[in-house]
Amino acid sequence: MSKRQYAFYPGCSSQKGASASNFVTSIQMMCEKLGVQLNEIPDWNCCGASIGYGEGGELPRLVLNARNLALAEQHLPGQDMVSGCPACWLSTRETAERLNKFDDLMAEANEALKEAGLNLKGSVKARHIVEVLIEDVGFAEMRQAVVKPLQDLKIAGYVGCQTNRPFGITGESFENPLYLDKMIETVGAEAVSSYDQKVTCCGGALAFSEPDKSQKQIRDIVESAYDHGAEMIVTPCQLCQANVEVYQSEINKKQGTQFNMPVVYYSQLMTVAYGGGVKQAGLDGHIIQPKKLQDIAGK
Amino acid sequence: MSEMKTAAYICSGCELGDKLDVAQLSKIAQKEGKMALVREHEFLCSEAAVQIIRDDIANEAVTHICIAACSRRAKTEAFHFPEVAMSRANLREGVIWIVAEGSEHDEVRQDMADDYVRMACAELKKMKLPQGNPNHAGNKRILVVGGGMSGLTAALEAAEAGYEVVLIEKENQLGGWASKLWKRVPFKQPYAEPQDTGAAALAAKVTAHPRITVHLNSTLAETSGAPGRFGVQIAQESGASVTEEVGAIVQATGFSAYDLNKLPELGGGKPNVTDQAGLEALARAANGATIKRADGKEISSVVFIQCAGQRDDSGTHLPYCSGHCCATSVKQAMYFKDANPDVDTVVMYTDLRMPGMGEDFYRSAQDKGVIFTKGKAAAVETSGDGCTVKFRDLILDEDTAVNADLVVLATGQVPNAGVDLEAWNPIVTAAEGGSEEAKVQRVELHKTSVLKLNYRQGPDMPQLKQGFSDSHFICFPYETRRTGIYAAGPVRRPMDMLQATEDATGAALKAIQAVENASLGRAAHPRSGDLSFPSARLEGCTQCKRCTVECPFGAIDEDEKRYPVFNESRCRRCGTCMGACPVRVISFENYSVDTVGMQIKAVDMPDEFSEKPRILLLACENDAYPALDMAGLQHHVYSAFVRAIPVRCLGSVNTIWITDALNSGYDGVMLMGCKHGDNYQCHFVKGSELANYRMSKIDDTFKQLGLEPERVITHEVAITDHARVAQLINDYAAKINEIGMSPMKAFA
Amino acid sequence: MTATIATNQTLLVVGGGISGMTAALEAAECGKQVILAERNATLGGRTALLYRYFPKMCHPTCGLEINLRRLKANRNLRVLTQAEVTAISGTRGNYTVTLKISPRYVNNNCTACGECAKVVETEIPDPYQYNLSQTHAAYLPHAMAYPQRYVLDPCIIGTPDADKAKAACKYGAIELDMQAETVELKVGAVIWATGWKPYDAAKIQPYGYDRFDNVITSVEFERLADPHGPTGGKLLRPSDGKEARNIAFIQCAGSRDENHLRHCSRICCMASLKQTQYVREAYGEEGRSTVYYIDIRSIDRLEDFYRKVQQDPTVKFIKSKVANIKLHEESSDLILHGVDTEGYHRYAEQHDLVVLAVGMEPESNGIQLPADMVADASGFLEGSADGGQFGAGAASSPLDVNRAVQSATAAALRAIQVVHKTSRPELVEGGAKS
Amino acid sequence: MNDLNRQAIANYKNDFLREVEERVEDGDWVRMCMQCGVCAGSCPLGNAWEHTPQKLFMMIRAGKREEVLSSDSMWMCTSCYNCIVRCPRKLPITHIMHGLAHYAHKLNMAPKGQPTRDIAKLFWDNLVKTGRVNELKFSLAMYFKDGFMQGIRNALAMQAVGMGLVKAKRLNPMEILGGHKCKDQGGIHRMIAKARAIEAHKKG
Repeated sequence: MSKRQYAFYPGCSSQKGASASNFVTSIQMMCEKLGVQLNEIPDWNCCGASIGYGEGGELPRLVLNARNLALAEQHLPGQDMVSGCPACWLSTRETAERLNKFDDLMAEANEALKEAGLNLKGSVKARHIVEVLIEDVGFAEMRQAVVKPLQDLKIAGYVGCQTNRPFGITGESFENPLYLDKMIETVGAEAVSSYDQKVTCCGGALAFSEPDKSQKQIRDIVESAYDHGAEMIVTPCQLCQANVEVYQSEINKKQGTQFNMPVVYYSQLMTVAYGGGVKQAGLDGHIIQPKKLQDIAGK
Repeated sequence: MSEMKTAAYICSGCELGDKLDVAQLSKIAQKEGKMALVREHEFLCSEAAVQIIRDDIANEAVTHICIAACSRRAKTEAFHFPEVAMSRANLREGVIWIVAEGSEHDEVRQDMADDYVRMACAELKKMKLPQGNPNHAGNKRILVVGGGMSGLTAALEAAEAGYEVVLIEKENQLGGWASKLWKRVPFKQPYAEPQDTGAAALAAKVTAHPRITVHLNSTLAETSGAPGRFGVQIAQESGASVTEEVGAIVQATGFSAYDLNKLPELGGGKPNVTDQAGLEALARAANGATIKRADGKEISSVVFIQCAGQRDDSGTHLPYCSGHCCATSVKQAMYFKDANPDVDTVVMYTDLRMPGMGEDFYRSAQDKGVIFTKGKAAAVETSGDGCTVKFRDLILDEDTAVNADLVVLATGQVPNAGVDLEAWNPIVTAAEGGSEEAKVQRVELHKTSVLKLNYRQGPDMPQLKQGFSDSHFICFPYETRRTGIYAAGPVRRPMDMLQATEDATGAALKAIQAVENASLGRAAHPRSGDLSFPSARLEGCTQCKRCTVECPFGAIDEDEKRYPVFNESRCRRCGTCMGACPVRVISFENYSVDTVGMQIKAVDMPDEFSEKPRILLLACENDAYPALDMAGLQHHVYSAFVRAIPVRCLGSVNTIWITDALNSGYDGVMLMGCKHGDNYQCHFVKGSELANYRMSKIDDTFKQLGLEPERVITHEVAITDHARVAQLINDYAAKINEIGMSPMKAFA
Repeated sequence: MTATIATNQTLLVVGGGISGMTAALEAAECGKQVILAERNATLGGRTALLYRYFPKMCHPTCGLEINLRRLKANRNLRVLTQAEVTAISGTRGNYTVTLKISPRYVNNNCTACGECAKVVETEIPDPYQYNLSQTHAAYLPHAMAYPQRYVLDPCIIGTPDADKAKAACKYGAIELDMQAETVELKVGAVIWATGWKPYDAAKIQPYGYDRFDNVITSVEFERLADPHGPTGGKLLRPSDGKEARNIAFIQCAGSRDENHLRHCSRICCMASLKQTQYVREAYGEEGRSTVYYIDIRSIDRLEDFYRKVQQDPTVKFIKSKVANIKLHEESSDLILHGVDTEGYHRYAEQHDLVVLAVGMEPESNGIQLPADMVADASGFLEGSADGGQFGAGAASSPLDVNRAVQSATAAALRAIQVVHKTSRPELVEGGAKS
Repeated sequence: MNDLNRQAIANYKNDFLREVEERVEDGDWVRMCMQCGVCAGSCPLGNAWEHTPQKLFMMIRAGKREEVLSSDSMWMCTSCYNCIVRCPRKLPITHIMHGLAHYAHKLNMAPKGQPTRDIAKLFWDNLVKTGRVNELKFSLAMYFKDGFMQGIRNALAMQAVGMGLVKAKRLNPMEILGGHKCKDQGGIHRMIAKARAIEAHKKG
């Protein structure tokens, strides 16, 4: 069957050797199995992320994203623009919607884009890979592709903020989204349904600037996962993944906890369930080793 | 009416036949009840059985029927025989459903049923079929007092329904407050912009209407009569006097603004401090352009202070909220913003009160740039060319100040309700006692009356609280204590213009209803449609005036000889007069000292050794009796020694019933009525309170009889007290058991 | 049968709650012919499911009793229950209305003796207890039900239960083959008194009504407080049946919120103030009520009641829209997070029960209305464009009982005007002096 | 005080609300707040806020320019968007916070050495340079933002993390020699410059 085509916007953290490089690795096979083809947008640039506002301000931030949209429009016409990183998705979608809503903003953006030899019509739809999986592929197909059900694996589905707010996945609640748990169950694992930190903020970009405040957030997120008997945390968000995994050692050091809770991407679960090995699933890219998952992948 | 022929119909359905000896009931109806015709049926509410009854009425000339079956509240569609007098013995809810199961109770159960049949027969023989009030009158014109928004609306709505209307207005033009506004708050979607008041258009419609007669510069000089036949004298400024006859009255006399000068702390009286009415005047003068102060300065900043002299718990100012002021200030702030967006407009509030779609109007104001500050104003001082408002910012939690060219105080509505009868009555009593000072006061006070009613109980409507003549009832906002007279608009309760027009429309309907009822001699709410009415044997009257003083509706006047003059269409048929009368000359055709007295006497009284005490229960038919019914429906067991009689209101209970009961050997008497006091539930306002008072006064009766005071007990009962009424009865039965059987039995 | 009594002089009132009953009675007591059509099996509407009214703390069934007596005494009024309007054609003064009447499976013979309920075993969630408890599938809606006749729930039709019920009835009142019937009426004017429904609290996600047992709605709390409710009047919380003593009342649950209802529902503040007094009634000084609010809207003389509650030491007021509710897993208590905006105090308050003061949504949202019906942004009914149909009571605006009754009385007059004019041409605007 | 600030004060006298409406991203929403406080309670770092969003809005209405712009509250925004989805008036609160922070930064009224402010600047400069973020340089810059010695300390403190990431191939030491970049950096620079110019012209 012909594959579903998308204009792919990886985002900075997904680049080779960057903090979420193992995420991009992990989606290759998943997409392969699900007949999803991601065509990287040529010469894409950073979205400005959720902290770009400080120095960047409004229009510069918008045009950064407008440029990516324009490139997609130009080089991959007719394809939805898909991102794996919530921050990228959010900035792009916000930009697309605001430019399409306010003509003056669109005009100004294009005036700036002209400097980079580009022009935006505003035809591109900015989407998140999870949307593609749920809306275009569907849970049935996701389940079909499973060859290695992740039995007796208890996982806390941690959705975080930006995959969930302000846009979120259509039909899901901002306070208690269920799709991630559903995806966990789709690959044969058990979701901790009572996990109460599902949408708690990990501190986001303030993990750098306000370490103590963010680490308090992270502590709640990990602690509750332990309390509810989770063996690992799964998330759709690069920044959440990094923050929650990376800072556990810090928290242990400062607060004498013994956190060692693996944090993986849904895509890694799926790749393993679809028969992928440790490398294919990017499971070699962790600071806290998701042993159990690695073992299954090893088998 | 042809002479009485009685018939009793006894049902054996709903297990009545299994639990009771129906044959015995028939025998009692025949032998003791003296029923000319007695029939039994196993399904008395069935069409077949009802047909039998109809045939008896048609062929056997039956004029009085006794239905011995279920409660008078049940199966009313089946047992509907308007052409005959009817009594009902409540054997189901009142006997078999509440007497304990088991054969050991068969005897008391049967006793109870027997008595209820005896009572129903006894009552029946004293009943007459109400014929309707003979001196009812049919004038169907509506008088509307007040030509403001409420009055105009009431007049037009009544006229549009086909009724003639007389409208009087004290000023020289129609429109009232509304005509002094620049614009009004929107009534309909979209709730975004101030609207034209519509007062002029409405006034024009009223003036031009073929069925409306308008009297300007006019006030009421005297109002006499009753629904269907009110005589009103209208005094005109010119000195001329017009007399009109009308059938009902709508009092839409509106409100006055609370006096600014009573608010010096908020700058009341200072230049550049005004109230909402003052601002409307400035806005009208500006006519859409930038609003100028009285001194001609263009206003560039204005502060609206909400709840000025309102919601006051210090007792100095108005304790209530006038409801409209938030939306009014918001509207007025829009005046400024619409004319010039650069004008600073601050609305200072503690709770912003814009219910319903008012939220949209609030949003619209914010969108126009009106600033809302949650704060409490402490003082308004003159500073330079304007004012400084010192206030506590409740959000920023600090004492601060803001300057403004103009300060608008949102003051409250003070009702134009006329004379407060609470103040009036003592003065009248004193005056009648001969006090010259009181006589002067009475004259002065009477000048402030609005309706100038020549009623025995005073010239205006009783006020509920805080000077407003509102109804006390949540379910019945148009309940009035002066039948045929309805308050509408801000005189009844603080309200905005939309609600006032709605209220006025409703009041117009009630006025129409009043004239229609009056023309048929029927009672008004809550005994709507009741054709019975009180009549008095004046030859027996001692002119004690209790009936004229105690009537909750001021229905009874006094003639020059101090005899009561009944105004039937003012009467609500509650029977309070009947209960009040020490010589028992007042009665209704179907409800009288005898209809109840005979029931009391009809009970078969066991002797003092029988261990079968008898408790008389007089229960208010509005709440207590339904509660007893529902106790039955839910099979709450209570003592079979009780004999319950529904009364129209405890106010109708004549103490003779109590003394008769005790004399004839009852061991105790229970009264169950509605709550009285501030939050009274009595549907006739004062009935239960009066009953309570009267009962407290019968101690000497006990002394005479040498009885314990516990032999009579009064309870406040709510309609929801299903389980409680059963409990109260059982507790009392136990109590009686404790104090022992009545010594009176021996003499009974 | 009903069809024959209706002419274009007849008024149709849709909805048998307090507004509908009032509109119908007021018109009938003016001598008009009225048909009152109620969708449920009994009249009384939502007020019959309230424990007490503010500010008098009196019982709604007290007024219901009076209205029922007025209704029984008035022959101008015909009541149709389980009747829904499915279509209206024609214009002002001359409408043809189609009503669908669902089968009750119980006819006029019913004496309300209750034998059928004794034998029917099937239980259904009791709609007259907001489904907080079960009732037999043969039931009398409530003690004040009118008509005072039992109802068979359709779910038992065709089951042995139905046959048992039929066998138990000595009066041939049960007709299992009763079918839905369609009735066509000619009427001159229509009053829509279709009332309101509580906003779906589950949609207010931060409060977790769909996730936490001990988060309930204000209408459910009325049933808890009512001695005739599922808990016999005890304030027992759903999760474990424990007495709730420290109760939070959250105002504007759905109201004044563009994510939910854009309007203010007017009654909720007073309802919560009233309900704090249920807590006092239950525990005296031992109870604890906390009201989380934006603005307290105790309008006009209702201010007295607010003042009284403010002076009650068991009641606390916090000016704050609660941000979210978290479950305290050990205790099943709830922790309310937010900020008291008067001076900025951050709180995380623990309560053993949370009552959401849910907003009023027009019941007519979701039922089929005549094409030319005019409604506001929230769906409250203004009336039909041709001026022959009117909204009344809570169907027309979020109103408390008192104002709803005024509105219904006003609507009755407007409807009367319509039929008068169709019968008496001289009454049409500009008509000659009569 | 920088020129922009001086000029703003001159333009708006003490009508701070209007200044915010015209110059701050989504500032025209501020007047629509109804002071319910749901935003305040929804903020994950709430207890770190000296002034909650709803309170900031009130302060803006009250003309407290200095206090608002020099506050570090809005710098506490983690962009979790809780406030936006819960606001009953649908105010884009997150954006307004970003807007206020940016405006304060631009007027150089934001607190000196406010960590998020500094990092935001580093981050932006880093990304505009090549069009893409260079995480290593960004992290190093972060550590050394408070001076060399502090930088060493920070670096050492975070060494474990750093090495972990390196081991996990999620932090590439080679990035120091250039690393990822966009091809059309010139275009991007011109584009950003233009955008800034337009914004400056529009919002002072």
